[in-house]
Amino acid sequence: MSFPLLTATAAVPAIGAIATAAVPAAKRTVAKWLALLFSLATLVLAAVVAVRFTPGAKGPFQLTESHAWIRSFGVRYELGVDGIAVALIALTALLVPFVILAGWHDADPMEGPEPNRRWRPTQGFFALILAVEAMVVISFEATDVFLFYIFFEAMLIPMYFLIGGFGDRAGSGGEEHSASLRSQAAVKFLLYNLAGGLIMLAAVIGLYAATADQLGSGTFSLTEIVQARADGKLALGTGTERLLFLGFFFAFAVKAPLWPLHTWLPGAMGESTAPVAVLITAVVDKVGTFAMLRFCLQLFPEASSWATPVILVLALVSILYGALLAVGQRDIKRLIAYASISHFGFIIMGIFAMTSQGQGGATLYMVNHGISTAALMLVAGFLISRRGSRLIADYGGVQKAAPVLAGTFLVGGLATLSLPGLAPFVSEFLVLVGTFSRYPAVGIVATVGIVLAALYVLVLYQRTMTGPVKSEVRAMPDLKARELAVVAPLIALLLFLGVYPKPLTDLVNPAVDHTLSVVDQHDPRPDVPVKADAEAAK
Amino acid sequence: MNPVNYLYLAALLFTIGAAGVLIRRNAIVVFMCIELMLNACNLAFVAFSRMHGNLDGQIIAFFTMVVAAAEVVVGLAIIVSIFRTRHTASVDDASLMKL
Amino acid sequence: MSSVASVHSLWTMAAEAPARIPAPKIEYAQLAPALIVLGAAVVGVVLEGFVPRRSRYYAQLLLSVLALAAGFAAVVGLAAGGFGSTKAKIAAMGAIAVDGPALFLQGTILLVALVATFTFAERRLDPAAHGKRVDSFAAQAAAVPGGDAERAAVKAGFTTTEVFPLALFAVGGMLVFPAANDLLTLFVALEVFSLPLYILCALARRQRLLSQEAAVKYFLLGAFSSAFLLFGIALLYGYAGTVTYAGIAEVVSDGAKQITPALADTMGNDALLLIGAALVLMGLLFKVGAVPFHMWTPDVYQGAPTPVTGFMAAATKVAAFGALLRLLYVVLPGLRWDWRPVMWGVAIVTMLGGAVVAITQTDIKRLLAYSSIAHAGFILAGVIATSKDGISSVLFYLAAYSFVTLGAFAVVTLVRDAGGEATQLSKWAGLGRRSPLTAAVFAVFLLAFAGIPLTSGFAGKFAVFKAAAESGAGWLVVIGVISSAIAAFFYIRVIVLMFFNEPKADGPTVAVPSPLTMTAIGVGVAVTLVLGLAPQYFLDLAGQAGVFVR
Amino acid sequence: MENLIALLVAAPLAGAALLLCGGRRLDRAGHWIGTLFALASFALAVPLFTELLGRDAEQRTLHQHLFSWIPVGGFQADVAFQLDQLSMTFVLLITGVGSLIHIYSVGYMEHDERRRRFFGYLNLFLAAMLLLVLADNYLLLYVGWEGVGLASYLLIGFWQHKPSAATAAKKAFLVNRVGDMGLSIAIMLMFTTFGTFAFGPVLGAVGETSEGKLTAIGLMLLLAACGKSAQVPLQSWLGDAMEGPTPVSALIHAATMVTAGVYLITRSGAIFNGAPDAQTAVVVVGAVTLLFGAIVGCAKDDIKKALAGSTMSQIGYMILAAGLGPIGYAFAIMHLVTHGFFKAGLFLGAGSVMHGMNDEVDMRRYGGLRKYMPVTFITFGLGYLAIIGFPGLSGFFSKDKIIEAAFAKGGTEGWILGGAALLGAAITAFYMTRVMLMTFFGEERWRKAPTPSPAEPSVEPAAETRGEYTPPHPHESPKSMTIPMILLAVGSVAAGGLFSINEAFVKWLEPVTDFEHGHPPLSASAITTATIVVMVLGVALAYFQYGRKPVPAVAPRGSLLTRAARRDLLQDDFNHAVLVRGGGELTRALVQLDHSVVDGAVRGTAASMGGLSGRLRQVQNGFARSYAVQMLGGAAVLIAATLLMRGV
Repeated sequence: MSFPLLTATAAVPAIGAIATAAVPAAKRTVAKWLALLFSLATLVLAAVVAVRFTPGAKGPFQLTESHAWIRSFGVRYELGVDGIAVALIALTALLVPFVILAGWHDADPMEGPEPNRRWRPTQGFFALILAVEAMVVISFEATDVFLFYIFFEAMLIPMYFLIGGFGDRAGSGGEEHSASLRSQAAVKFLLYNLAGGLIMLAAVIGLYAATADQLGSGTFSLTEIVQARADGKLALGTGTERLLFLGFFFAFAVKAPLWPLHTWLPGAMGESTAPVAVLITAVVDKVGTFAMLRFCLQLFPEASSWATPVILVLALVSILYGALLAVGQRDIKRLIAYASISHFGFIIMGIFAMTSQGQGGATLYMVNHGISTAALMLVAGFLISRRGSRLIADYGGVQKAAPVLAGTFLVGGLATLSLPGLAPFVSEFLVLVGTFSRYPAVGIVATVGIVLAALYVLVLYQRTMTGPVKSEVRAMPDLKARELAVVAPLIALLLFLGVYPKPLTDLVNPAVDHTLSVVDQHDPRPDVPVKADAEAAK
Repeated sequence: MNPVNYLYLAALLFTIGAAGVLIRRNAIVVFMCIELMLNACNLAFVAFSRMHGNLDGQIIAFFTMVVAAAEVVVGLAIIVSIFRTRHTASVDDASLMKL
Repeated sequence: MSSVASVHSLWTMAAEAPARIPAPKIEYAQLAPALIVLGAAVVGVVLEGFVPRRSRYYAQLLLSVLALAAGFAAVVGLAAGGFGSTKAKIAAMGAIAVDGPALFLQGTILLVALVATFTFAERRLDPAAHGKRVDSFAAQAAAVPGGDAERAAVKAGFTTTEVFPLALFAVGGMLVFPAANDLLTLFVALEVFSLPLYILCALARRQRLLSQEAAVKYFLLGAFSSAFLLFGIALLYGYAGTVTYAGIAEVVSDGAKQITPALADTMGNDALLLIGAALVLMGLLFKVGAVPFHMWTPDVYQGAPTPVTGFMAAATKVAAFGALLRLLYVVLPGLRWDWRPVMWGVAIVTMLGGAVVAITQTDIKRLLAYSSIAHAGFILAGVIATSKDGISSVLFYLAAYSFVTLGAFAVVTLVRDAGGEATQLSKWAGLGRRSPLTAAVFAVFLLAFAGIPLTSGFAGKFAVFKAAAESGAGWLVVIGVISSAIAAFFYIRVIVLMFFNEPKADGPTVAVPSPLTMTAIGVGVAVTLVLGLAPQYFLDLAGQAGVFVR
Repeated sequence: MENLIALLVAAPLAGAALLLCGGRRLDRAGHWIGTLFALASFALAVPLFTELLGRDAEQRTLHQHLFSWIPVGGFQADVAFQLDQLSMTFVLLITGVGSLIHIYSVGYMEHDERRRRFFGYLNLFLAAMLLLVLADNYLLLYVGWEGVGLASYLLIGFWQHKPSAATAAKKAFLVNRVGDMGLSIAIMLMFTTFGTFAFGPVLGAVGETSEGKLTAIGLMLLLAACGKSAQVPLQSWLGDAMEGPTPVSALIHAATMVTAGVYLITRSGAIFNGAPDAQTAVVVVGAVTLLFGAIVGCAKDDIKKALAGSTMSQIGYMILAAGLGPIGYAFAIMHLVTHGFFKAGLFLGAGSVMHGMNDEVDMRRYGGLRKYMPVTFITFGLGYLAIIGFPGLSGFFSKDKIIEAAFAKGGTEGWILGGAALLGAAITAFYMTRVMLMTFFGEERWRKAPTPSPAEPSVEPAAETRGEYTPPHPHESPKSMTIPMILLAVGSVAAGGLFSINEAFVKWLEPVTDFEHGHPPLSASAITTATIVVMVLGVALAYFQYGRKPVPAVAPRGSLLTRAARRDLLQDDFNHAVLVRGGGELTRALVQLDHSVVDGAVRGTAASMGGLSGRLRQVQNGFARSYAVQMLGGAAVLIAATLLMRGV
């Protein structure tokens, strides 16, 4: 058999995690470089995957691997990628090195004597990041529901330690206080997602029971189930299918997060360090939306279309609600968190619009939102690390002291409000069009979101960066080389994907079309179709 | 007379024993009540054995007695050691662990 | 069965000589595991008598390890000999079944006991008394706590080496319990493994009052419940006229009244059967610690010496569930529609009750006790499945669970302060900072308890829930899932405590154990991860062992 | 030749990139680099123009397809350009005026240490604006549309240290976003209706769809136009936008960007022609705004705000004209171009005055400046004559035509619109004369120390209020500033006349905007005389009020209308009361809700679970006998249940 590329892509960061964790306490710097090295290696592998992947080739999944794993549960170790997965794997592999670089000093030991020599937060921090990367990657690759579920759940543990263990030192009211806030946020994160996951477990078991009942032997293989469905061998009863769908969707909606299951996100993002926050919102949460696209829709087509109206409304609420709350925030990171909630609303809306524009846009949105939030959040992190406060009110006139920082922050913000020319615009507009073409009213209401987005971004920028220079800000240093090395590529990427997203769309379109064909949905036709060649005639 | 009455008696004894366990404080007495319950069982066994005309029940009765004896050994040992520690055999005093 | 006439003759005139009782024939080879262990136990008692005090510890330890290893070897041999599957049979004149479940459970029990013995033998944790290494058992159980006798005993460096033979006796009983094929054997085996446990509970070196209290509670309640069990047996005997599982099952299934017509008017109904079955069930549920018969669990777990707690928590559950399975699957299948709903109820209250009450616990041992109750509920969900899958899933779960439990309690023995083990949860704050490794290991066990994927806990939970779901108990699964969510909360709480809270100034220290305990913990971790990552082999094992011989 | 089109956009874009990423090392040459790139794109525009002139009228459309931008299913967006007469006109205006203003800024921004960035932004604006007018589909137009928004945001807020500037910038962007909503919805409608949003196909297929759809699209486009072109009800941002440096006001908020709305409507003419209701809406907006802006312009003492008001009203004229359909499009564009010249000139003049008066903007602090800055005075004067429509100057031709067209709308509508347009002309004459007189004539009020005026709370106390007062030394501006002013003045004098020589301009645009002659109820000459008469009236009125009697240094309380007009006819107060405060309340309420209800529900369950647990714990009371009781109870339940199951 050929070289197991996908396994390797997930294994490298896993090995990296172990290696990093094993670095002795004194050699913190070694650990950092080791982690960076492994993340870059992963990036290379992801690139190879992207190259080896041929968009539009027949068969839903490529680079597939399949081995028996737990026969008694009908579980196979089954990997495979479609365009969507490739895009998201690339995103993950791309962001993690920046996250590591940005968090270079976040886990350095506190000043003063350490309580215990053997306590190695630095190693742990980077090892955990790599562990998360490994699990995220494999859950993007898994085409076996059970395999996916396992890593979907397991991913919570390292994430949990990252949130609870490494807040940024900007807590108001002393380290002790912020530590307690942190652990609360971490627990909330874990319990929310664990609850979601366990509900999903019930559904997973139910799925097994159903397949075992109808196909003779229970299976979790996505391809098999979809095939059996197509051949009419497998027909879940309406009630069953809906229950199972809800079980799956609940977990993904918590992860995504969809209103009203979102309340864990602001805490988690606010209390954790900026890089970890990026990891949460830009990487881990994407698994949720990705899973909606891959599992909810393909396993339970009827139930999906049955639930669509409600989900669209919830997504709409998320969009507006998240944006409005972002406006009302006093804490930079919480503001960005609520902005993300609004954006996830867009993604989910696009997915359930059931049009190629909507779903293609949603996929692009996942990627672009990852990059843009990373840019904004990381710069915010640099800002916070300088002033030691997350409160917007503590800033003002930064633009004068640190123009580059302010500039990059503005670009990140403009990306967040999806300004044309930057990547997020493409995806947001696609989502809007895709939704509009099937549900005009929803699309129109959603466009209000773009105004609100402008509002919270510009208010944030105005309050922090412009106006008279605050005395604490006056001596603020501008971005260092390391920080610039983090931000510049992200911004470049935002510009490139904003101007020339074609590579991405070419990657995604076939996968989206396949999904739609499985769900058996077709784009609505325009009432006056105009031939493209007519354009040339003009 | 009708052997069923023996069963009623057994049930009665068993109930008395159970009630005793619930009511009496002194560990020894409680323990005696348990023994009473066991004996009630024995009576039932014998009665049934008699009805079914096979000896299993009677054999079981012997086993029960042995077991009961063993229980006495262990039980008394524990109760006595506790008594020596606390100078009381009240079951209710042994309630350090709760909630 | 005798004719009506003979019955009447039996109680109208003096009984004539009854039919000759055939000389029993025993298949010693197939009973080897239990025989070896029990024999070793007897030898151990003898050793206590004759071996000089200083070398007793080593002799006993050696004996126990050898005995348990030999027993396990015997089990493997039997399994290899096909007694687990094709040649499964009933030995000792119908008293003991030698079949898949029995062998699987016996093997599990023996391994658990072996590992537990290591923790029994640990002597590095307690600060050496008068230059002599001591284990976690009382110097002299009979001596009054804090009295002169005890002080003298401690000074003399006595240790209660009786724990080893006692444990062996208990193991012997446990080996027989799940294999018992008639109610009498069941009862005897129950007592054989319970009585030593009562004593073991009383033998803690520190906090002896708690230890003795635990013992007396366990003993009284245990005896109480076994009385019920016995009465239940009596009723069943009365119903079926026999105590062999096969016999009762036969009577139950064809429902023919085996009661003499003369008595039909008073007893011509199934009340005997149902009440009897209920009482026997209660006896077993008491042992597995199912709500509402769980009350002893927290107190006993807390008071007993931690190694014993670990042993009890692991092995007793295995044995008791084994017996429960056999009873329900062999004796009462004909009664399925009667006991299943009842067990549903028990399972639900057990799952929820255990999980909910655990939330507010403040003592790590009590916490684990309640968690064990919750887990009993999960296992019951598998028991209820009444399918081959159900059996094998329960077997698998028991194996997975028992080793996690052992490991967890072994870790608990390490965390100590001046007053011995520091079981107060608040004292565990910041443990992760003090000794990351210990905390990490314990975290692994907690995650396994919580059923996080990639741990054995998840595989087990999935197995039982799968079985339950396939047998149409979907809602039971949902409730199980919900209670796991609740349970997750308190496991997480401990992790938060260990890793995210600042260490207290006067916090406990983590003692460095001898290889013995290290092995115990190591085995625990290994099993947890192996069964989590590659459970297939063991699932197959449990799967093949999923058939009871009738 | 086509391939040059992309370069038109690329040149200033490259300039912007260079200047913004170049860093401090470019500080010294930055302004010249910027100017160079602006000129470069003008230099590219000229040959293209000649190329177009070279072809015959029907062939004057060039296409350039760069690459496929967003291909997703039926949704095919390309990066492609279309250069026809309409866009050519704009290109020339943008690059021409733009270059002049670059040159002007070299002098104007001389003392600003962030001058490099300023030019970077200017270049960015040029690029975006050119993209806007050169795009061959609505989505790409949208990119330029928001791009100019961004540029204007950056430039309005260029002096970020002033909170007022930052706020104004934010406001401008937000209000524009509301308009952008309209544009994006319009595009979606086009996509669902025609399956595309490229100019050619959409405008070609208009006939095949229902009027309702067209009306919807048209109204959405109008909303967009209102946002960008500061038309009622989205006009509020333009006044505040004057916080930006004056060249910005001249280029973006007078000559080019604000006229984008007019471009959009003219470009989408076919759609509006198919949707009379939409057209009515357009003319109404135009008429209302031209009066609104004019009235506001009369009341402002801040010279730039006065001019801003006038801009508003002039664009009102254009929108009005564009709303009239084929009879108006050409004149809308024509007025747009002439307005581009004279309004830019006026702003540059204002800037030059401020430059000489150390950045004083209050006209009550001016007076008698003509002898200190003659060039400024003359150029400003010419611009003034042009805008009030003095016969022979450019404003006269363009505005007169619009008024005619308005009447030509016919029916009462026509009378109303024409009347409004005439009235507007009168008011224009009034407030422009007022500006002229207050600035260049009368006593030199700036010699006396100022007294803070209660009427204008917006003006923050000037520097000289503290300590003793040193009057400014008015002086003429440097060459770099005066030359552009002169050129623009020439334009504002000549443009109108040149365009009108046998309707050259109209013929030039006809292939794009298909022109037809309107037939007003009155004869053209009658209307022209009417226009001139009202203009004279306006001038006279202003003269009597501001020329004859001295202008009070402190603004009198004024009539209710005046006070309202000073506050932009209370439009802002409305916004503030309803949108700002209301919105604030809403968000606060939501934050509260999120914490107490949405999150509270979760915390509630957790807490109740804990409570339940605490209560259940009590059962475990430590007494063996109570345990026994419970076991007994349990046994009883068990038995009862088993019996019940059997129904025994």
